[in-house]
Amino acid sequence: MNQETTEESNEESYILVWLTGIVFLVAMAAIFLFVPTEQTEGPVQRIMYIHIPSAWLSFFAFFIVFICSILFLWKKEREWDIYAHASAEIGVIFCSLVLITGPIWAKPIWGTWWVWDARLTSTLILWLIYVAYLMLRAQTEAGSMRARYAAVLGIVGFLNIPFIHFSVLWWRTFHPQPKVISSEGFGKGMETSMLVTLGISLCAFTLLYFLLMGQRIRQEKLKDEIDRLKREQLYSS
Amino acid sequence: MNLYLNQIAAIVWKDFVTELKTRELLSAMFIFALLVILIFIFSINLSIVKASEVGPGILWVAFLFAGTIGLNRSFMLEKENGCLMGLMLVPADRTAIYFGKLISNLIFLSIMELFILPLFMIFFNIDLLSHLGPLLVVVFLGTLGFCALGTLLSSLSSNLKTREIMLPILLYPLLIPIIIGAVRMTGQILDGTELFDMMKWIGLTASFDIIYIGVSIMTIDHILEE
Amino acid sequence: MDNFGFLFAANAFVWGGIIYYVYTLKQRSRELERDLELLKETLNRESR
Amino acid sequence: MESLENAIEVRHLRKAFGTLKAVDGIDFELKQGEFLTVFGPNGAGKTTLIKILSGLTQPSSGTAKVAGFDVAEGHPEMRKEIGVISHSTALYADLTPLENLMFFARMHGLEQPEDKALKVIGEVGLSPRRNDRVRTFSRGMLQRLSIARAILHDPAILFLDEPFTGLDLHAANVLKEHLQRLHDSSRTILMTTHDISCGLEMCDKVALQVQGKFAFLENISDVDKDRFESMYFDAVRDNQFAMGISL
Repeated sequence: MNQETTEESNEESYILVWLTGIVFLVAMAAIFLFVPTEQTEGPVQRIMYIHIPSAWLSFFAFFIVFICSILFLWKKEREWDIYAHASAEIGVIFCSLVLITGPIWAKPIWGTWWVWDARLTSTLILWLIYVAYLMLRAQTEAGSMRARYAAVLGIVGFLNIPFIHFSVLWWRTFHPQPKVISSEGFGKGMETSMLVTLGISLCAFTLLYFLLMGQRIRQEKLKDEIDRLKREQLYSS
Repeated sequence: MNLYLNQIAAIVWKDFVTELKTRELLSAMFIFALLVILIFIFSINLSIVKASEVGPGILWVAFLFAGTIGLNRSFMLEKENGCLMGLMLVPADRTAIYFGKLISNLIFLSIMELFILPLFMIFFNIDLLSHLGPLLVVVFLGTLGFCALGTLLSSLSSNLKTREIMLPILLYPLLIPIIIGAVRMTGQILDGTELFDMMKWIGLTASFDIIYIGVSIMTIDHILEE
Repeated sequence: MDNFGFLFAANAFVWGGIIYYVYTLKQRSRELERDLELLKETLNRESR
Repeated sequence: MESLENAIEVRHLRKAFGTLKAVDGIDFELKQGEFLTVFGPNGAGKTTLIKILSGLTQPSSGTAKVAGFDVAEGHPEMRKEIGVISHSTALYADLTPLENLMFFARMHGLEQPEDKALKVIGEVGLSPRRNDRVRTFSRGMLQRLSIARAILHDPAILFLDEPFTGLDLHAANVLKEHLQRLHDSSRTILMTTHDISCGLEMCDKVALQVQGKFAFLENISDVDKDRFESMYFDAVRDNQFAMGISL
């Protein structure tokens, strides 16, 4: 509506696009040129630099869903509903990528596509929760009911994560822990060059998240605007 | 406070009177649970696997599926004729409605489970009687978690067009911790483990129950709004 | 250590996925913008 | 008792979500014992108005005071003062009228729920069938029973949302009689309806709601019935035209 602000935000989004692009190029260079090949796992270990950032991005996105859901139930403003929706969608997409790259990494290392590893299993459950969230959104009419229900599910779903984590961890405790992402946290037994590369890649994915969020939010607002104009047109005629 | 408890009691009483007249819910849940167990018996070879190893899982799958039917049915009663709206118009706190439905769901499920357990004992040739105390504790903890979350989500899904499908899709992923915990604990009890030796599982399920009852109290206002 | 294929597959999925998502986003945005312009035009014409 | 003089007081009431506006700036007040009929086409936001006033949903902005309570606070005490009748009966189909009303009496925290239930069942003339299942009842009987449910706790304010929908002539007459009796016992009544003759017959004030706003609000003595009718049909036609395009 306001010409000036849209132009300003356009400029900002261009900066973000370029920044994201450049950081991604740097990350690519680091992953494929700079970082040395891991001794035992070979080149396939380079999957880590996209696998972990994807996982980080989806967890972060789900966390944002949680925060926005709380804010929505508190303030009842459509804004927060849009943010939660956009974040959930992006989260599910990157969660899917984690679930795809996980088995591809597991096959050459552990010899099977899928092991009921605690982390992979938790991710699968998380994916199911947020796919259900999106299904709930898709099946209800736009309006305050959909927003409220989705917000409740966004809160309930995120609070489930610690339970999933512990139950799945205790459920299967005997399988081999992957060496690079050991349960003691990132970095144990990792070289500095690997950590740096991972860091750059994490940055790139985080920037990508904000870029996608911006697009997705803008889209929802456009949709709202179209709805408003349609109604206006109907009543004015 | 007295009125609050009275209202909860009234909801439970109403569900019981309805059930005594129609006899639809308990019989449906019981038969369904029985069928689930039978299908599992046919689909696994009990001469290869040990009954006490697969038994707990089958038992809980039966409880879970039958319980879902119960939840769906329980909120369909409230949606028919707009009764839920009627409930929201009485001077009752929304949490009283939640607790009323939670308790009646819990009681119906528990009755169904009490009928299923002896059959389970016979079919799988497992001695439950010697571990009855701990077993009931575990069954109660699991069922409470199921009902706490299930009541919240079925009150939500009852307003959807596709409620029968959406309830399990929403509910099951969230229930996985409870399922894992309950199956593990039941298995360990059948192996003769004492309750004290599985405190971490009991802690997990108990805190699941408490947290989800708490979350439901905080969010039910937003679900029970027209 | 001949597992370049897996590395390639994983990368293909991730980049393919991201690019496809961005593409659909753009497509959808463009559609919405076109709808919006159309609506604004008709509204303007009517009010005149 | 100062606050009770205005049984309902609505100021700049709005209910909107995103770009959807169901109620868009309504102002009115209703003294104790007054009867307001709100006419309006489908989708004008009449039901939403009643839902806000009876505490079923929250307003986005503005205030509404019902029996001295702010509806936004959602105080359960407020619901002791109101009774709602809508096209959904809010009765459990597998229970008998007596059980239904005893249940609602207990939910209202009334003393001697059984006596109260029997009394109102008598008032709506359903005593002979008090022990039959509600499922077997006709639409007219259901509506009578839902009147009984709504007046069970002797509310000072009644909301009726399209009470005549789906009633045959006889049942509609019975409902009108009841409404007249309730009105005579100085209850505040707010009713929404499509039915112009039924609606104009009993009320003290008339409102016309279109697109979430009150296009018209007058005392019945100032209303020219013929002019009102043509105005109403203009509103309905415009609205249907608008809805037709959107579908």
